[in-house]
Amino acid sequence: MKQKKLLEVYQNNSVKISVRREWCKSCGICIEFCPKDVLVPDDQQKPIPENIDACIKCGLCELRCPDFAITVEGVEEKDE
Amino acid sequence: MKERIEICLSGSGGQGLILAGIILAEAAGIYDGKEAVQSQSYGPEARGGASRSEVVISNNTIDYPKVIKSDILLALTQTACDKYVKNLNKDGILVADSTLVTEVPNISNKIYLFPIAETAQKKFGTKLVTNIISLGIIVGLTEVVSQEAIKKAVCFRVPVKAKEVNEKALLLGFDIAKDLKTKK
Amino acid sequence: MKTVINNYIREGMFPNIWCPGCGNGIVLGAIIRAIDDLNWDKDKIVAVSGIGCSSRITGYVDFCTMNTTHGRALPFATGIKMANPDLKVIVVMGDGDCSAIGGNHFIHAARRNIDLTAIIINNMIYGMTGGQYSPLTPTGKFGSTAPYGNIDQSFDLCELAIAAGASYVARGTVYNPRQSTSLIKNALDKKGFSVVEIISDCPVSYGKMNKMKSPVDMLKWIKDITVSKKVWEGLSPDEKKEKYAIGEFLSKDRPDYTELYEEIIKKAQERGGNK
Amino acid sequence: MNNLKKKKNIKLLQGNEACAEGALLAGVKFFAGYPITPSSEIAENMARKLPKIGGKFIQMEDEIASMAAVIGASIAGLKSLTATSGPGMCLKQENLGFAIINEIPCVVVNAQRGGPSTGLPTKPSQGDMMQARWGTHGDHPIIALAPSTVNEILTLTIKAFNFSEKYRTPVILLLDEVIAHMREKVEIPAPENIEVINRKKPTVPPEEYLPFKPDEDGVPPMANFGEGYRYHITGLIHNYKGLPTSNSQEIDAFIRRLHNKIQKNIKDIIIYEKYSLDDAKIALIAYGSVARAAERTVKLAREEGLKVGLLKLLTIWPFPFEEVNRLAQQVDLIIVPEMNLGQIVLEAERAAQGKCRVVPYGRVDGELINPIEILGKIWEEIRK
Repeated sequence: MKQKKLLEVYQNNSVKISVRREWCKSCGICIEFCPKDVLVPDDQQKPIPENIDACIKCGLCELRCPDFAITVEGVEEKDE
Repeated sequence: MKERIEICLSGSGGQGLILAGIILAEAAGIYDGKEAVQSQSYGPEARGGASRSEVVISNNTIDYPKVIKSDILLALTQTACDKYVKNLNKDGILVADSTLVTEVPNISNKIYLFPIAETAQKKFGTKLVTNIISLGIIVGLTEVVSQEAIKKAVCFRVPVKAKEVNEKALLLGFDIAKDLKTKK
Repeated sequence: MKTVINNYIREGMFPNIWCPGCGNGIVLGAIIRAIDDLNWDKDKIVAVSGIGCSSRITGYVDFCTMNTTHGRALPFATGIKMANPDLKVIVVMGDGDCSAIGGNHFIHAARRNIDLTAIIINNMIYGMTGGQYSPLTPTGKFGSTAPYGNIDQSFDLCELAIAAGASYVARGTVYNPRQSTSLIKNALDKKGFSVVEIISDCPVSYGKMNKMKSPVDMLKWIKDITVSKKVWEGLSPDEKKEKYAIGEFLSKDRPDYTELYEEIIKKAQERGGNK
Repeated sequence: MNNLKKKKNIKLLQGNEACAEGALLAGVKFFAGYPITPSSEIAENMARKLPKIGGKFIQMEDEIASMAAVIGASIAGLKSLTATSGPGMCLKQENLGFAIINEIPCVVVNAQRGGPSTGLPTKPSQGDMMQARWGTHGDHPIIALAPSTVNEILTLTIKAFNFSEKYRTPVILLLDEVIAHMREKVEIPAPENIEVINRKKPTVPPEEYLPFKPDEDGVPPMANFGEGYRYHITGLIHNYKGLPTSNSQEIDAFIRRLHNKIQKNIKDIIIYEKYSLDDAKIALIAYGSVARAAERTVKLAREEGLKVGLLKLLTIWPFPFEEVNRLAQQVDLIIVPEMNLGQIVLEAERAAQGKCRVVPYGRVDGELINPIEILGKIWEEIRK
């Protein structure tokens, strides 16, 4: 398996999701509460946006991350 | 006059003895230009408990600030008189309220008795000036501070509204002292 | 990866010391986003905390920050605010910190209505010391010092703040970060004593002892026990016992203490003299 | 004799009033307190006078909060004062420690009354001398001053502020009920004749500022909150940046520096007065109101042909170890009268290093020790 970087960036045409792996503590909150099941855990229980195309850019993963370890760029403000 | 004079003003809380002490110390220290220290001993209650105000007046720096042996003792209650008369100097004087102190101690000192509180009530309609009349008597008898100085000190310390009555009370004290002296 | 957060934190201090999934970090994020929304000058912001996990927040933000003694953050903050009313003073406390050892300071800060914003991270437990029950631990729940269940009745901190005289009172949760951010923003913007209680999770102490081992379990539980103010009002007394209302409970205008003291200064100076 | 005109700067001041006056002269701008006998007059004076000069007074909900508010106000840039008595002093201890570890200038007055506990609210004591030194936990230095006249209360209050600002440390001013409540003639010095020291500010730009990095004198420059220097303050042991550290080297250096910044400057900090000590064979060591009794005892003893002198301590902590040691080499006997059953005498004994006999004379009945009884103690010791 490929060694992951401290900062992993995943991108498609409309969204860029960054995971700061050195700060992530694998709590699982972002994965569990993603409304579109975009994120899945890797072998260290850190998030990988496997279904990035499903991302609606709600930003909840970023807002709920206790460690400032995940960001979603290009997010529009929307109510929960 | 002695280099150091120790005065003990005693009675109960609420009789204005602490204020009297302050005025006396101010007269000596501020207006007569001597050294003066005023201190007090009081209980936790604001009114009614035993109260003692001490003033030490000296021409020189005052080391020990409290009364060791009083030269002048004012007693406005029997309890205070009984308690503090033991500490009166052999050649010291006792000024006591004759209606409040009924059992006059059997001592060889000069004793001056006068119904101070009663007179205050009769002449001014209030016992509040008992302390100032007492000061007048003490100063009239002993010249421990100048009459001019005590007048100024009284006027400085009492509230503006009460200035006149207190001044009168002080002068009355001077007169009482004159009478008491001639009677002796 | 550069977000608004990075403009306000001391990056060298990260990753933070909190356990995985701890709500403190979520609240920290909400506070920072609220401040950023208000566009405040960082040099004029002071953050004060007491003792406990939550109090570590002050170490992570790039303001003038102060991690004080247990329960005493509010009086320290009171001194700062009195000395320099131009400073924006934010006080972050934990539930034990604020409502037990600091309970007296809390009601008096509210009574004075001094212009401070108190943010209470309520994880219903003393986390740092190992899970002892706090005045905000619900009755019947377990703690390391409540091994047979907690018999204490817990405070409703928001009602307490309202009764004591605060100007702004609200409750949010870490499950609802967007709402919490906006409540904190309103509180910061309010003159007078403002209080925001954020219900948070402590999976390691509270969760473990109360059958919610993971942060995810805890956040689900928080979602279950909280209802909007409106829904809450329609609940029966028995139903209310199991739930927490969230939202804004009070927002009123009343002169703050530092303004009133300016009046004192005016009065004193008009009177003149040195007596 | 005077022309009976009242000089404006000569006043009959109560000890507590003089403390307030001294604080104002030193530049106090903030007071937080909680009512307690026999110190309340300091708060009352501050409540009246601070707003007149644009300063702030606040009556807090308790003593703990008062100490906290004072520290907060000092960090925000105001010279700050609190005043209390024994029970309140107990409550202030934890936050006093916070001020020490964060090197926050402030002045704490303890008008001592009888204890322990509620003790004797209206009566004097000197029972908190060791509390001043060791009351708050941990290994820390402290400066504590003890005036014995109303005039000294004024001057030492100014000193207390100056020391606190100069050395970035809380300073304790130890009064006792006698001098706190006593009224005495005081000549209030003109402001231009008073030395007022203000805390050292950083000279570097904010990005280079290390809030706890000391200058050569051991004292770090202090930026007030709100002045553009953003930094962290914590009760945890911290590094130069002010951030918590668990590095044992940093910890050791930090605690030693706290001690050293005081120890290095004891020549400046230690103040005492000598009375008739030149030829003395017996020395009294006294402080506070008791020093005045001792001063009189010296005169009485001299009249009786006894070579007695007095070392009056104005600085209690740090203790004038060297001065007492020198004195012990000169005299045969040191008597330490104090209104407790032996606190400063222990320190005197330690300083004497066995070079002369050191004996206590204590009184704990709520009355000031008088000169006659000290004289009696001298004779008792001579006849032994």
